[in-house]
Amino acid sequence: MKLLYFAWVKQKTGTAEEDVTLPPEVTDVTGLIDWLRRRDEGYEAAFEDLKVIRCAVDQEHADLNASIAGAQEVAFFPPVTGG
Amino acid sequence: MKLLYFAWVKQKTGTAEEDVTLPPEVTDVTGLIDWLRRRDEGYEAAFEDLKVIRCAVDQEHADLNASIAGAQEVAFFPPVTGG
Amino acid sequence: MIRVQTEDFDIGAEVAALSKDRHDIGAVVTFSGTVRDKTGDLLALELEHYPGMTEKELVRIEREAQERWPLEASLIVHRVGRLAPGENIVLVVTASAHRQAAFEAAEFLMDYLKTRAPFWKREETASGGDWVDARDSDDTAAARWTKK
Amino acid sequence: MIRVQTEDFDIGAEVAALSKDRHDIGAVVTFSGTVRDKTGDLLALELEHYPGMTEKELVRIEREAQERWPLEASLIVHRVGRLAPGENIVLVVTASAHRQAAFEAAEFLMDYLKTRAPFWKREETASGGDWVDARDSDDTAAARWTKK
Repeated sequence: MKLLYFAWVKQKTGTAEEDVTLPPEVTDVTGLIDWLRRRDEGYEAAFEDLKVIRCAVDQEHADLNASIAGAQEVAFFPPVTGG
Repeated sequence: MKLLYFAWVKQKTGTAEEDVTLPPEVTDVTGLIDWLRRRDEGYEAAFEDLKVIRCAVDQEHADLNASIAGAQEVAFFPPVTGG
Repeated sequence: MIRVQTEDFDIGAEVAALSKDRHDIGAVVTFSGTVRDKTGDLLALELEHYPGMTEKELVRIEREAQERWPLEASLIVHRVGRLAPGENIVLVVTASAHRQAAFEAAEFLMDYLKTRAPFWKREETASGGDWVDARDSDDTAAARWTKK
Repeated sequence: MIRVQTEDFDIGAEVAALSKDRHDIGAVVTFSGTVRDKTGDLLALELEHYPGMTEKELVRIEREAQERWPLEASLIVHRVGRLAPGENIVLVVTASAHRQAAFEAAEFLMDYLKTRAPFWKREETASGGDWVDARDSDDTAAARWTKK
Protein backbone atom coordinates (compact mmCIF):
# COMPACT_ATOMS: atom_id res chain seq x y z
CA MET A 1 0.00 0.00 0.00
CA LYS A 2 1.22 3.46 -0.88
CA LEU A 3 1.25 6.05 1.91
CA LEU A 4 1.50 9.79 1.30
CA TYR A 5 2.09 12.66 3.74
CA PHE A 6 1.57 16.37 3.14
CA ALA A 7 2.39 19.73 4.76
CA TRP A 8 3.55 19.50 8.40
CA VAL A 9 2.59 15.81 8.60
CA LYS A 10 5.23 15.22 5.93
CA GLN A 11 7.73 17.37 7.83
CA LYS A 12 7.16 15.42 11.04
CA THR A 13 7.27 11.93 9.51
CA GLY A 14 10.23 13.02 7.39
CA THR A 15 8.65 11.16 4.46
CA ALA A 16 6.62 12.31 1.45
CA GLU A 17 5.72 8.88 0.14
CA GLU A 18 6.42 5.25 0.98
CA ASP A 19 5.25 1.73 0.21
CA VAL A 20 4.32 -0.45 3.16
CA THR A 21 3.15 -4.00 3.67
CA LEU A 22 0.69 -4.06 6.54
CA PRO A 23 0.08 -6.91 8.97
CA PRO A 24 -3.36 -8.49 8.41
CA GLU A 25 -4.82 -7.04 11.64
CA VAL A 26 -4.50 -3.46 10.30
CA THR A 27 -7.81 -2.97 8.46
CA ASP A 28 -8.85 0.65 9.04
CA VAL A 29 -7.31 4.11 9.17
CA THR A 30 -7.14 4.17 12.97
CA GLY A 31 -5.34 0.83 12.97
CA LEU A 32 -2.92 2.15 10.36
CA ILE A 33 -2.21 5.25 12.44
CA ASP A 34 -1.54 3.11 15.54
CA TRP A 35 0.81 0.95 13.52
CA LEU A 36 2.65 4.00 12.12
CA ARG A 37 3.03 5.65 15.53
CA ARG A 38 4.90 2.63 16.79
CA ARG A 39 7.59 3.03 14.11
CA ASP A 40 9.53 6.02 15.44
CA GLU A 41 9.19 9.35 17.24
CA GLY A 42 8.68 11.30 13.98
CA TYR A 43 5.51 9.34 13.25
CA GLU A 44 4.57 9.51 16.91
CA ALA A 45 4.82 13.34 16.76
CA ALA A 46 2.94 13.57 13.44
CA PHE A 47 -0.05 11.64 14.78
CA GLU A 48 0.02 13.01 18.32
CA ASP A 49 -3.17 15.06 17.94
CA LEU A 50 -5.71 13.28 15.75
CA LYS A 51 -8.06 16.28 15.81
CA VAL A 52 -5.81 17.98 13.27
CA ILE A 53 -5.18 14.92 11.10
CA ARG A 54 -7.19 14.44 7.91
CA CYS A 55 -7.08 11.40 5.69
CA ALA A 56 -7.87 10.33 2.14
CA VAL A 57 -8.31 6.74 1.00
CA ASP A 58 -7.69 6.29 -2.74
CA GLN A 59 -7.83 10.08 -3.18
CA GLU A 60 -11.20 10.56 -1.49
CA HIS A 61 -11.73 12.21 1.89
CA ALA A 62 -12.28 9.50 4.53
CA ASP A 63 -13.04 9.38 8.24
CA LEU A 64 -10.40 8.04 10.59
CA ASN A 65 -12.56 4.96 11.16
CA ALA A 66 -12.84 4.22 7.42
CA SER A 67 -11.78 0.82 6.11
CA ILE A 68 -8.54 0.52 4.15
CA ALA A 69 -9.27 -2.99 2.89
CA GLY A 70 -8.24 -3.15 -0.76
CA ALA A 71 -7.04 0.46 -0.80
CA GLN A 72 -4.11 1.34 -3.09
CA GLU A 73 -3.24 4.69 -1.56
CA VAL A 74 -3.77 6.32 1.83
CA ALA A 75 -2.78 9.95 2.49
CA PHE A 76 -2.46 11.90 5.75
CA PHE A 77 -2.46 15.68 5.98
CA PRO A 78 -3.58 18.66 8.08
CA PRO A 79 -6.94 20.39 7.48
CA VAL A 80 -6.68 22.00 4.04
CA THR A 81 -5.87 25.71 3.67
CA GLY A 82 -6.11 26.43 -0.06
CA GLY A 83 -8.26 28.93 -1.89
CA MET B 1 -38.56 74.88 -13.22
CA LYS B 2 -36.90 72.31 -15.47
CA LEU B 3 -38.85 69.11 -16.16
CA LEU B 4 -37.26 65.94 -17.55
CA TYR B 5 -38.86 62.76 -18.88
CA PHE B 6 -37.19 59.42 -19.55
CA ALA B 7 -37.91 56.09 -21.28
CA TRP B 8 -41.58 55.51 -22.16
CA VAL B 9 -42.66 58.53 -20.10
CA LYS B 10 -40.65 60.64 -22.55
CA GLN B 11 -42.20 58.81 -25.51
CA LYS B 12 -45.72 59.44 -24.24
CA THR B 13 -45.24 63.11 -23.34
CA GLY B 14 -43.31 63.60 -26.58
CA THR B 15 -40.85 65.73 -24.64
CA ALA B 16 -37.39 65.03 -23.19
CA GLU B 17 -36.96 68.31 -21.34
CA GLU B 18 -38.86 71.56 -20.88
CA ASP B 19 -38.95 74.69 -18.75
CA VAL B 20 -42.24 75.50 -17.06
CA THR B 21 -43.55 78.27 -14.86
CA LEU B 22 -45.97 76.77 -12.36
CA PRO B 23 -48.99 78.44 -10.80
CA PRO B 24 -48.45 79.10 -7.07
CA GLU B 25 -50.94 76.41 -5.99
CA VAL B 26 -48.70 73.63 -7.43
CA THR B 27 -46.39 72.82 -4.52
CA ASP B 28 -45.80 69.08 -4.60
CA VAL B 29 -45.17 66.27 -7.12
CA THR B 30 -48.80 65.12 -7.14
CA GLY B 31 -49.95 68.67 -7.84
CA LEU B 32 -47.42 68.93 -10.65
CA ILE B 33 -48.65 65.67 -12.19
CA ASP B 34 -52.28 66.87 -12.05
CA TRP B 35 -51.27 70.12 -13.71
CA LEU B 36 -49.31 68.27 -16.45
CA ARG B 37 -52.15 65.82 -17.16
CA ARG B 38 -54.45 68.71 -17.98
CA ARG B 39 -52.12 69.92 -20.75
CA ASP B 40 -52.83 67.32 -23.46
CA GLU B 41 -53.55 63.66 -24.06
CA GLY B 42 -49.85 62.74 -24.32
CA TYR B 43 -49.27 63.86 -20.72
CA GLU B 44 -52.59 62.32 -19.71
CA ALA B 45 -51.42 58.96 -21.12
CA ALA B 46 -47.95 59.23 -19.57
CA PHE B 47 -49.36 59.75 -16.06
CA GLU B 48 -52.38 57.44 -16.38
CA ASP B 49 -51.01 54.79 -14.00
CA LEU B 50 -49.08 56.38 -11.14
CA LYS B 51 -48.00 52.97 -9.81
CA VAL B 52 -45.41 52.83 -12.59
CA ILE B 53 -44.26 56.44 -12.33
CA ARG B 54 -41.11 57.28 -10.42
CA CYS B 55 -39.85 60.76 -9.69
CA ALA B 56 -36.67 62.59 -8.77
CA VAL B 57 -36.53 66.10 -7.29
CA ASP B 58 -33.18 67.81 -7.90
CA GLN B 59 -31.71 64.46 -8.96
CA GLU B 60 -32.72 62.57 -5.82
CA HIS B 61 -35.40 59.88 -5.66
CA ALA B 62 -38.58 61.39 -4.22
CA ASP B 63 -42.06 60.17 -3.30
CA LEU B 64 -45.02 61.43 -5.31
CA ASN B 65 -46.14 63.45 -2.28
CA ALA B 66 -42.74 65.19 -1.96
CA SER B 67 -42.58 68.97 -1.99
CA ILE B 68 -41.22 70.74 -5.06
CA ALA B 69 -40.93 74.12 -3.37
CA GLY B 70 -37.64 75.68 -4.45
CA ALA B 71 -36.72 72.73 -6.68
CA GLN B 72 -34.68 73.43 -9.82
CA GLU B 73 -35.33 70.16 -11.62
CA VAL B 74 -38.02 67.48 -11.46
CA ALA B 75 -37.80 64.26 -13.47
CA PHE B 76 -40.38 61.57 -14.26
CA PHE B 77 -39.54 58.05 -15.39
CA PRO B 78 -40.59 54.39 -15.13
CA PRO B 79 -39.07 52.07 -12.48
CA VAL B 80 -35.39 51.72 -13.37
CA THR B 81 -34.10 48.68 -15.29
CA GLY B 82 -30.33 49.11 -15.45
CA GLY B 83 -27.61 46.77 -14.26
CA MET C 1 -14.85 54.77 -8.22
CA ILE C 2 -17.73 55.01 -10.67
CA ARG C 3 -17.89 55.48 -14.43
CA VAL C 4 -20.68 55.83 -17.01
CA GLN C 5 -19.43 55.22 -20.54
CA THR C 6 -20.33 54.06 -24.02
CA GLU C 7 -17.08 52.07 -24.48
CA ASP C 8 -16.60 48.47 -23.43
CA PHE C 9 -14.52 47.55 -20.35
CA ASP C 10 -11.94 44.84 -19.68
CA ILE C 11 -12.53 43.00 -16.41
CA GLY C 12 -8.91 41.88 -16.04
CA ALA C 13 -7.52 45.37 -16.67
CA GLU C 14 -9.97 46.93 -14.19
CA VAL C 15 -9.10 44.42 -11.45
CA ALA C 16 -5.37 44.86 -12.14
CA ALA C 17 -5.68 48.66 -11.89
CA LEU C 18 -7.60 48.36 -8.62
CA SER C 19 -5.14 46.00 -6.94
CA LYS C 20 -1.85 47.25 -8.42
CA ASP C 21 1.01 47.25 -5.90
CA ARG C 22 -1.34 46.36 -3.05
CA HIS C 23 -0.67 43.50 -0.64
CA ASP C 24 -3.62 44.07 1.69
CA ILE C 25 -6.50 42.88 -0.48
CA GLY C 26 -6.81 39.09 -0.41
CA ALA C 27 -10.22 38.82 -2.11
CA VAL C 28 -11.64 40.41 -5.26
CA VAL C 29 -15.16 39.77 -6.54
CA THR C 30 -16.38 40.97 -9.92
CA PHE C 31 -19.87 40.91 -11.35
CA SER C 32 -20.40 41.58 -15.03
CA GLY C 33 -23.78 41.76 -16.66
CA THR C 34 -24.07 41.09 -20.38
CA VAL C 35 -26.82 41.52 -22.98
CA ARG C 36 -28.80 38.29 -22.97
CA ASP C 37 -30.88 37.33 -25.98
CA LYS C 38 -33.76 35.47 -24.30
CA THR C 39 -35.90 34.94 -27.39
CA GLY C 40 -33.29 34.61 -30.13
CA ASP C 41 -34.46 37.69 -32.03
CA LEU C 42 -32.81 40.53 -30.16
CA LEU C 43 -31.09 43.02 -32.44
CA ALA C 44 -29.81 45.40 -29.79
CA LEU C 45 -30.30 46.69 -26.29
CA GLU C 46 -30.54 50.47 -25.96
CA LEU C 47 -29.54 51.91 -22.61
CA GLU C 48 -30.89 55.31 -21.67
CA HIS C 49 -29.94 57.12 -18.46
CA TYR C 50 -30.36 60.36 -16.54
CA PRO C 51 -27.03 62.21 -16.89
CA GLY C 52 -26.13 63.95 -13.66
CA MET C 53 -28.43 61.94 -11.43
CA THR C 54 -26.88 58.65 -12.59
CA GLU C 55 -23.42 59.62 -11.42
CA LYS C 56 -24.72 60.98 -8.11
CA GLU C 57 -26.74 57.85 -7.46
CA LEU C 58 -23.82 55.54 -8.26
CA VAL C 59 -21.55 57.50 -5.91
CA ARG C 60 -24.22 57.25 -3.20
CA ILE C 61 -24.60 53.49 -3.69
CA GLU C 62 -20.85 52.92 -3.64
CA ARG C 63 -20.45 55.04 -0.50
CA GLU C 64 -23.16 53.02 1.24
CA ALA C 65 -21.36 49.76 0.39
CA GLN C 66 -18.11 51.17 1.76
CA GLU C 67 -19.85 52.13 4.99
CA ARG C 68 -21.36 48.67 5.42
CA TRP C 69 -18.36 46.48 4.52
CA PRO C 70 -14.59 46.79 5.08
CA LEU C 71 -13.71 47.33 1.41
CA GLU C 72 -10.17 48.09 0.29
CA ALA C 73 -11.42 49.24 -3.13
CA SER C 74 -14.54 49.20 -5.29
CA LEU C 75 -15.59 50.09 -8.81
CA ILE C 76 -18.86 50.49 -10.71
CA VAL C 77 -18.80 50.85 -14.51
CA HIS C 78 -22.09 51.12 -16.42
CA ARG C 79 -22.37 51.40 -20.18
CA VAL C 80 -25.02 53.43 -22.01
CA GLY C 81 -26.11 53.57 -25.64
CA ARG C 82 -26.71 50.76 -28.11
CA LEU C 83 -25.34 47.32 -27.21
CA ALA C 84 -25.38 44.07 -29.21
CA PRO C 85 -26.29 40.64 -27.75
CA GLY C 86 -23.39 39.23 -25.71
CA GLU C 87 -21.88 42.67 -25.03
CA ASN C 88 -20.99 43.88 -21.55
CA ILE C 89 -23.47 46.19 -19.78
CA VAL C 90 -22.24 46.62 -16.24
CA LEU C 91 -19.23 45.81 -14.08
CA VAL C 92 -18.98 45.83 -10.32
CA VAL C 93 -15.70 45.09 -8.53
CA THR C 94 -15.20 44.80 -4.77
CA ALA C 95 -11.90 44.16 -3.02
CA SER C 96 -11.50 43.29 0.63
CA ALA C 97 -9.24 41.42 3.01
CA HIS C 98 -12.06 38.89 3.44
CA ARG C 99 -14.05 37.03 0.82
CA GLN C 100 -17.41 37.26 2.57
CA ALA C 101 -17.24 41.07 2.63
CA ALA C 102 -16.25 41.18 -1.05
CA PHE C 103 -19.10 38.84 -2.06
CA GLU C 104 -21.77 40.59 0.01
CA ALA C 105 -20.75 44.08 -1.08
CA ALA C 106 -20.82 43.06 -4.76
CA GLU C 107 -24.33 41.61 -4.36
CA PHE C 108 -25.45 44.73 -2.51
CA LEU C 109 -24.04 47.03 -5.22
CA MET C 110 -25.85 45.08 -7.94
CA ASP C 111 -29.14 44.95 -6.03
CA TYR C 112 -29.08 48.70 -5.35
CA LEU C 113 -27.91 49.54 -8.84
CA LYS C 114 -30.79 47.50 -10.30
CA THR C 115 -33.41 49.29 -8.21
CA ARG C 116 -32.01 52.81 -7.73
CA ALA C 117 -29.67 53.89 -10.52
CA PRO C 118 -31.60 55.75 -13.26
CA PHE C 119 -30.98 53.51 -16.29
CA TRP C 120 -33.66 52.15 -18.62
CA LYS C 121 -33.33 49.31 -21.10
CA ARG C 122 -35.13 49.08 -24.42
CA GLU C 123 -35.02 45.85 -26.39
CA GLU C 124 -34.99 46.19 -30.14
CA THR C 125 -36.21 43.28 -32.27
CA ALA C 126 -37.30 42.98 -35.90
CA SER C 127 -40.88 43.70 -34.79
CA GLY C 128 -40.02 46.94 -33.00
CA GLY C 129 -38.79 48.22 -29.66
CA ASP C 130 -39.98 47.46 -26.13
CA TRP C 131 -39.01 49.07 -22.86
CA VAL C 132 -37.95 46.37 -20.39
CA ASP C 133 -40.24 46.08 -17.37
CA ALA C 134 -38.79 46.35 -13.87
CA ARG C 135 -38.85 43.03 -12.02
CA ASP C 136 -40.33 42.45 -8.58
CA SER C 137 -37.50 40.03 -7.88
CA ASP C 138 -35.04 42.94 -8.05
CA ASP C 139 -37.04 44.85 -5.42
CA THR C 140 -37.12 41.74 -3.23
CA ALA C 141 -33.35 41.31 -3.62
CA ALA C 142 -32.71 44.94 -2.69
CA ALA C 143 -35.09 44.79 0.28
CA ARG C 144 -33.03 42.12 2.07
CA TRP C 145 -30.33 44.71 2.84
CA THR C 146 -32.72 46.88 4.85
CA LYS C 147 -34.26 44.06 6.88
CA LYS C 148 -31.18 43.60 9.03
CA MET D 1 -13.46 23.36 -16.21
CA ILE D 2 -10.68 23.08 -13.65
CA ARG D 3 -6.94 23.76 -13.81
CA VAL D 4 -4.03 23.47 -11.38
CA GLN D 5 -1.02 25.44 -12.54
CA THR D 6 2.09 27.32 -11.46
CA GLU D 7 1.53 30.19 -13.96
CA ASP D 8 -0.55 33.28 -13.28
CA PHE D 9 -4.00 33.73 -14.84
CA ASP D 10 -5.74 36.74 -16.43
CA ILE D 11 -9.29 37.23 -15.15
CA GLY D 12 -10.44 39.14 -18.24
CA ALA D 13 -9.05 36.56 -20.66
CA GLU D 14 -10.65 33.68 -18.70
CA VAL D 15 -14.07 35.37 -18.63
CA ALA D 16 -13.79 36.23 -22.34
CA ALA D 17 -12.93 32.62 -23.22
CA LEU D 18 -15.86 31.34 -21.15
CA SER D 19 -18.45 33.65 -22.69
CA LYS D 20 -17.14 33.91 -26.25
CA ASP D 21 -19.94 33.92 -28.88
CA ARG D 22 -22.58 33.21 -26.24
CA HIS D 23 -25.76 35.28 -25.90
CA ASP D 24 -27.41 33.22 -23.15
CA ILE D 25 -25.28 34.15 -20.16
CA GLY D 26 -26.36 37.47 -18.68
CA ALA D 27 -24.36 37.28 -15.44
CA VAL D 28 -20.73 36.41 -14.72
CA VAL D 29 -19.22 36.41 -11.23
CA THR D 30 -15.51 36.01 -10.59
CA PHE D 31 -13.70 35.54 -7.32
CA SER D 32 -9.95 35.90 -7.18
CA GLY D 33 -7.88 35.30 -4.09
CA THR D 34 -4.49 36.97 -3.78
CA VAL D 35 -1.55 36.61 -1.41
CA ARG D 36 -2.21 38.99 1.46
CA ASP D 37 0.65 40.22 3.58
CA LYS D 38 -1.04 40.59 6.96
CA THR D 39 2.03 41.43 9.04
CA GLY D 40 4.19 43.30 6.53
CA ASP D 41 7.02 40.76 6.64
CA LEU D 42 5.79 38.04 4.27
CA LEU D 43 8.45 36.96 1.78
CA ALA D 44 6.41 34.34 -0.06
CA LEU D 45 3.51 31.93 0.17
CA GLU D 46 4.30 28.34 -0.74
CA LEU D 47 1.36 26.28 -1.97
CA GLU D 48 1.61 22.51 -1.69
CA HIS D 49 -1.07 20.16 -3.02
CA TYR D 50 -1.90 16.48 -3.52
CA PRO D 51 -1.52 15.85 -7.27
CA GLY D 52 -4.23 13.53 -8.52
CA MET D 53 -6.60 14.02 -5.62
CA THR D 54 -6.62 17.81 -6.13
CA GLU D 55 -7.93 17.54 -9.69
CA LYS D 56 -10.54 14.92 -8.72
CA GLU D 57 -11.74 17.01 -5.80
CA LEU D 58 -12.02 20.18 -7.90
CA VAL D 59 -14.00 18.29 -10.57
CA ARG D 60 -16.29 16.96 -7.83
CA ILE D 61 -16.83 20.43 -6.32
CA GLU D 62 -17.54 21.97 -9.73
CA ARG D 63 -19.99 19.19 -10.62
CA GLU D 64 -21.85 19.73 -7.35
CA ALA D 65 -22.20 23.46 -8.09
CA GLN D 66 -23.54 22.66 -11.55
CA GLU D 67 -26.12 20.32 -10.05
CA ARG D 68 -27.28 22.92 -7.54
CA TRP D 69 -27.43 26.02 -9.76
CA PRO D 70 -28.37 26.63 -13.40
CA LEU D 71 -24.85 27.49 -14.58
CA GLU D 72 -24.04 28.13 -18.22
CA ALA D 73 -20.33 27.79 -17.53
CA SER D 74 -17.86 27.60 -14.66
CA LEU D 75 -14.12 27.58 -14.08
CA ILE D 76 -11.76 26.90 -11.18
CA VAL D 77 -8.06 27.75 -11.52
CA HIS D 78 -5.73 27.18 -8.56
CA ARG D 79 -2.05 27.99 -8.54
CA VAL D 80 0.64 25.97 -6.73
CA GLY D 81 4.26 26.65 -5.90
CA ARG D 82 5.90 29.80 -4.58
CA LEU D 83 3.90 33.05 -4.78
CA ALA D 84 4.90 36.61 -3.83
CA PRO D 85 2.66 39.04 -1.85
CA GLY D 86 -0.08 40.47 -4.08
CA GLU D 87 0.07 37.57 -6.56
CA ASN D 88 -3.03 35.65 -7.60
CA ILE D 89 -3.73 32.31 -5.88
CA VAL D 90 -7.14 31.16 -7.03
CA LEU D 91 -9.82 32.09 -9.55
CA VAL D 92 -13.43 30.97 -9.63
CA VAL D 93 -15.77 32.02 -12.44
CA THR D 94 -19.49 31.27 -12.67
CA ALA D 95 -21.78 32.23 -15.53
CA SER D 96 -25.56 32.02 -15.48
CA ALA D 97 -28.64 33.63 -16.95
CA HIS D 98 -29.38 35.02 -13.46
CA ARG D 99 -27.13 36.96 -11.14
CA GLN D 100 -28.28 35.28 -7.93
CA ALA D 101 -27.30 31.83 -9.26
CA ALA D 102 -23.90 33.13 -10.38
CA PHE D 103 -23.22 34.77 -7.00
CA GLU D 104 -24.33 31.80 -4.90
CA ALA D 105 -22.47 29.25 -7.00
CA ALA D 106 -19.24 31.28 -6.78
CA GLU D 107 -19.55 31.50 -2.99
CA PHE D 108 -20.29 27.78 -2.79
CA LEU D 109 -17.26 26.92 -4.95
CA MET D 110 -14.98 29.03 -2.76
CA ASP D 111 -16.39 27.63 0.50
CA TYR D 112 -15.98 24.04 -0.69
CA LEU D 113 -12.59 24.67 -2.21
CA LYS D 114 -11.39 26.18 1.08
CA THR D 115 -12.52 23.17 3.13
CA ARG D 116 -12.18 20.20 0.75
CA ALA D 117 -9.54 20.75 -1.95
CA PRO D 118 -6.16 19.36 -0.81
CA PHE D 119 -3.99 22.48 -0.83
CA TRP D 120 -1.80 23.68 2.03
CA LYS D 121 -0.29 27.13 2.48
CA ARG D 122 3.04 27.85 4.11
CA GLU D 123 4.01 31.44 4.91
CA GLU D 124 7.67 32.28 4.62
CA THR D 125 9.03 35.23 6.58
CA ALA D 126 12.55 36.32 7.54
CA SER D 127 12.17 34.33 10.77
CA GLY D 128 11.25 31.06 9.03
CA GLY D 129 8.27 29.23 7.62
CA ASP D 130 4.86 28.51 9.14
CA TRP D 131 2.07 26.30 7.88
CA VAL D 132 -1.15 28.30 7.80
CA ASP D 133 -3.81 27.00 10.20
CA ALA D 134 -7.25 26.09 8.89
CA ARG D 135 -9.93 28.53 10.05
CA ASP D 136 -13.15 27.59 11.82
CA SER D 137 -14.90 30.37 9.88
CA ASP D 138 -14.24 28.45 6.65
CA ASP D 139 -15.93 25.35 8.07
CA THR D 140 -18.87 27.49 9.20
CA ALA D 141 -19.13 29.04 5.74
CA ALA D 142 -19.10 25.64 4.05
CA ALA D 143 -21.65 24.19 6.49
CA ARG D 144 -24.36 26.66 5.43
CA TRP D 145 -24.72 24.82 2.10
CA THR D 146 -25.70 21.54 3.80
CA LYS D 147 -28.22 23.05 6.21
CA LYS D 148 -30.82 23.68 3.51
